[in-house]
Amino acid sequence: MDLLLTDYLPIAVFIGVALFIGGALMLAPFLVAYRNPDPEKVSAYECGFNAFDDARMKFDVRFYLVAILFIIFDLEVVFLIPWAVSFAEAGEFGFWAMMIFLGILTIGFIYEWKKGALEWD
Amino acid sequence: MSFLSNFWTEWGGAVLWLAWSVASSLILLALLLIIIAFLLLMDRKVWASVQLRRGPNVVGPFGLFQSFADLLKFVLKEPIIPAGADKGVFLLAPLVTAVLALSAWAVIPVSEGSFFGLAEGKWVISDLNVGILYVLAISSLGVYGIIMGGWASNSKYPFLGALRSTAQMVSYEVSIGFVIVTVLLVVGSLNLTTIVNAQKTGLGTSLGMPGSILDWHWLVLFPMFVVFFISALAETNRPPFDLPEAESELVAGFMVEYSSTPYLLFMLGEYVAIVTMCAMTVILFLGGWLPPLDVAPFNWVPGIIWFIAKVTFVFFMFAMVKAMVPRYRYDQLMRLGWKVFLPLSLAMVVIVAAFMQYGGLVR
Amino acid sequence: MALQAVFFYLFSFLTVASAVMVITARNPVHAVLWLILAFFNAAGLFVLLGAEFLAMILVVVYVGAVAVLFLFVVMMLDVDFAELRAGFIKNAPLGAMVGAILLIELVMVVGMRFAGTAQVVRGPAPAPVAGSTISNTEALGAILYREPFVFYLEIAGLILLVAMMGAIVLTLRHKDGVKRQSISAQNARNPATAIEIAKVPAGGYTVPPKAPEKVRS
Amino acid sequence: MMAVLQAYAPLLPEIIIVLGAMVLMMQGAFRPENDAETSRIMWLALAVLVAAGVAIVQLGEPARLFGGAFVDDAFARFVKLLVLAGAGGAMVLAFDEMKAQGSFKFELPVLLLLATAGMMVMVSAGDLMALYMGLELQSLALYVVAAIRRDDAKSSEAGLKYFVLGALSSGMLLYGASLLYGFAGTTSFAGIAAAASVAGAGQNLLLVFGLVFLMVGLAFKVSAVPFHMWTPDVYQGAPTPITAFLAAAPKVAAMALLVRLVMTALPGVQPQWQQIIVFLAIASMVVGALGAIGQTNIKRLMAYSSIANMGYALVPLAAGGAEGAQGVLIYMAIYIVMTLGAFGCILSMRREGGLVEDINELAGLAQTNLFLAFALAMFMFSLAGIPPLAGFFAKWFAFLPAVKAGLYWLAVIGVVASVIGAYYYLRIVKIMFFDDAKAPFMATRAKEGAIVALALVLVLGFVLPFVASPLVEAAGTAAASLK
Repeated sequence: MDLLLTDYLPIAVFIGVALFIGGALMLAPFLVAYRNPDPEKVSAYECGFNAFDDARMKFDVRFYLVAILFIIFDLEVVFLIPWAVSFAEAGEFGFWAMMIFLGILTIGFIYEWKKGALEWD
Repeated sequence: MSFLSNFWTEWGGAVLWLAWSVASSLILLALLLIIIAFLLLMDRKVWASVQLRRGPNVVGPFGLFQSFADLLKFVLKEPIIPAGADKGVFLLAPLVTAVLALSAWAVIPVSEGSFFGLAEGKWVISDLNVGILYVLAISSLGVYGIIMGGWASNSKYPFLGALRSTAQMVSYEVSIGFVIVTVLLVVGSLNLTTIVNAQKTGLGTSLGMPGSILDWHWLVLFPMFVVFFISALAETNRPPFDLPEAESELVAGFMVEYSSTPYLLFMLGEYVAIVTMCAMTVILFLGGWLPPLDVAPFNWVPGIIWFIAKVTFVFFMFAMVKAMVPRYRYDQLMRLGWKVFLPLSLAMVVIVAAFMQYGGLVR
Repeated sequence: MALQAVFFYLFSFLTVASAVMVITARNPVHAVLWLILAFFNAAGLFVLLGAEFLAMILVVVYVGAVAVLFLFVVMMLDVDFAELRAGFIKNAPLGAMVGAILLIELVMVVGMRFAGTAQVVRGPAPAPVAGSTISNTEALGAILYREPFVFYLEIAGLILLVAMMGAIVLTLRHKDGVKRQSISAQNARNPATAIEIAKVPAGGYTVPPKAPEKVRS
Repeated sequence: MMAVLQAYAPLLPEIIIVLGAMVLMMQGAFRPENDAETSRIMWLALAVLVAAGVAIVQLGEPARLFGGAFVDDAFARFVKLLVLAGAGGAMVLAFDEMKAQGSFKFELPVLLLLATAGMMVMVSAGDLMALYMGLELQSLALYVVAAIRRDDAKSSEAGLKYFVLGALSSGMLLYGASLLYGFAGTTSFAGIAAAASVAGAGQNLLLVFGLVFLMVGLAFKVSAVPFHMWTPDVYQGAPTPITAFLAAAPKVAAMALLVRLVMTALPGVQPQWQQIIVFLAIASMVVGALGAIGQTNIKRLMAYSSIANMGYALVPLAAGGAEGAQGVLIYMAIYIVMTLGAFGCILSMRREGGLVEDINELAGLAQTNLFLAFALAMFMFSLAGIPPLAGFFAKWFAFLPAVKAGLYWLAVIGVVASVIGAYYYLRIVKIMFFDDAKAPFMATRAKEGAIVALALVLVLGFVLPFVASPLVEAAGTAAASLK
């Protein structure tokens, strides 16, 4: 309750105010600016050509691989944060526990590297 | 009348509190936006100077009001929504970018102590226990505006730009995470105020210069400082990592189809994110609002001034990088993120931890 | 307390509502965006519980990473909406049944609580010591890296390792004929390996004996 | 320092496997990728399994680590040895066939090792969290392995189906686990047992629903009816050696996990879980037997066969008690041998174009390859439960505790299902021995031949007291150690 009132409610208010400012800016030209859309103007930009097909296409699976690897390392960071904060309490045991954890993931990292998953081609 | 007085006795506190919150939010946002307007001008001026141009110099003295003129111009421009676009998402994207970027500022402390002597006043909207995680979370959400904008435009360049941008931001976020972990190891708290105050003592103190610039983390964690600075450039799509909007390849990337204030909101979000990153650099590595030397003329200056000065300095660095370094190629960008920064920052986490465990480096 | 209740119901309602939108949205990208909203509200619920760290992590990991992957996948797939809807209708009765069972169970469990037939066999739930200033991140860190949780930590590491391997085994393909930059090779270049000085006789020409070693860039 | 390490000695088998997997992963990453190198890594992986087996035999006193999350007792050791044997056998089968299919990657043995490590954690789990982590480690590795022929639509589909349904079952399991946690306030089996032994706990809905969902999740993993839908498709789609792996070790581990869960965490509510187990057993036996009848694909047939076998293995568990657990262990041990043997035969059904999976292609095998026909016939007889083969004794030890516990009708249904099942097993024998011969298969490869021969010896020789009694005794000791 205290946490909510002192810490998070002001953030909610702040975001609300930011949203209001952003929304006002967004809305302004729709109210005041001159609008005269024509088919050429609202067509997708393609260096002057008409678009051949739908712009949303299949793309390289590599982007997906990057996203997966990112999730894994992000989780690694997530495990590191409480450890870093309570480093003193965790003690030597905690230190080595984390070193083993990092070691396992470093093995994975080396594997990725050698397999060429980190190369962009 | 009795109804009114009842209302006040019961709800008065809440209403006052709300009014105060809204007011302080408004003050912070207004100041932030004004400062950003001038930083934007500075960006252009620095860039121009490096290229031996004069930059904007027409609106107001030295072009000081250029950004405000730009704002007016954007508001009066015709907003175009492409025919094939997903309207809702198309308009949501810039709003999300701008609001998310702004909301990071709710937890960034710009100074310490009470705000002009007001009892309720603090130099931060909310001094969150997990402040740094909040900023990390907000910055990890930055991709959404771009991804949504790129997808909703239903046009090829925005789509490609959004893809590139996502992979790029995501790649550098990992290093940022590891850098933050090293700072946390040294400080032991997720609270941003505590992180700044932890820099009151440190290497400089043990060298015989207490409360000095040498105490700040940039010195002890120098490699991390560099990694963080460069990753911040990549995370905010700043040159030399501005591939998502590389004008020579993708015209303007995910912003191709945007005009008027939706475009303005994207730009605004981008610059707010940059300033947030500058502020984070200052808080994590450059001692926040602490004076560079804890001696007479320096510690007279209020913390907020130091903070703004430092942020401006870091922003100046951002601008200089933009002016001087050519754009990276995409494979080089990914290589730098995954094969240089990631192993380097991971190794630094281990080294710093080992030093703290066995090398007598105590917090 | 009232304020907390207001926020609880707000977040809960939005979570459920956006979850409903996730499965009814026509466009899979919209579905993912609704899912993100659901994650945010779940994070809000964590905040209400005082679990700040988990709330932030939920946003960082699920919204900042997992949902990005979802968006990628959804954008990459050529989803046939009509077929999807047909499949939905075909499987709806089964899904509805499972959902109904889960719902009934939840109602029964909650109802049991109100009816007072729930036996409390366990001790009181662990609560923070009153007045302690330890943040919940620290509290988490204090138990996660020692016995017995260290066991789970290391297994979690192994699971992540398997995930890395799996992603690479299943998706990594190398294109043929890609020229890669070797920065070490570039830096190792020196005049001796890169250039050759040939004497060209006056009025004649010369053919280099061998092409200078090319460094790919 | 040493003292700290010494305390973790009971983890040695797991540590050997995990370290072995990581070392082999590095070897694979740093050495050129070719079949010879992968073969070497496969052999080394087998050596790692053997080393882990030796470590298990050498372990000292039973122990509990990590607050009871990791239990090292006779039961865990027995099942771990079974798991290692199953994994090793399937790995031997994988050599030549994966090479022939062109998907011989060094990741395969590494993933199989990690899956094995996951199974060992499952087997030793004394805590809901350890249960879940072990299960996920195992499943995640197996999802990847099932889809390892990523350019083959069937293999990818199998991997995807396995993954989606596996994730669903994990969700069920977690839901159940959270309800149980809500009930007991702890995730440790001992704590749950204490909370569940309070009088009237059986009426607590939290406990009952938690129990149901946990059972559903585990039933998915052992592919007990009605949660068996994925089995035929995955078995058919996955590369055959992988199917052999999926059919052997993970089933044993999941079954052992189920046994440990109900025996140590929920002894107080036996009537409740007994109903569920009885239902699962009957449904699996009947559906397995009936579903197999129309099948023409031998891998699908094996899928239904394994569903039915899980039903039989659940019969003694329904009876409960040490004898019931013993029955399950004996059944699973013999099941592994029969399954690996049968898959060894299936992997020998090769013509020029690769593996043949249609049962009718077996026609007249007795005339072209008598050894293979005889071996497959013996495995089929054994699966049908015809004395004096091992399968008969497996069913004997399975039904006996049920009869003793007064579950006569369960045993009767089991026998009836066995008779129905015998029909399709015997049909294969008939096709092999009495139909007109088709084109002969290629010669059986040495590694498959060895597995088939070994399994054949065990299946035929189980009747000999010096083969049977050590197993029965060891299973008895293992079952007795469940507390």
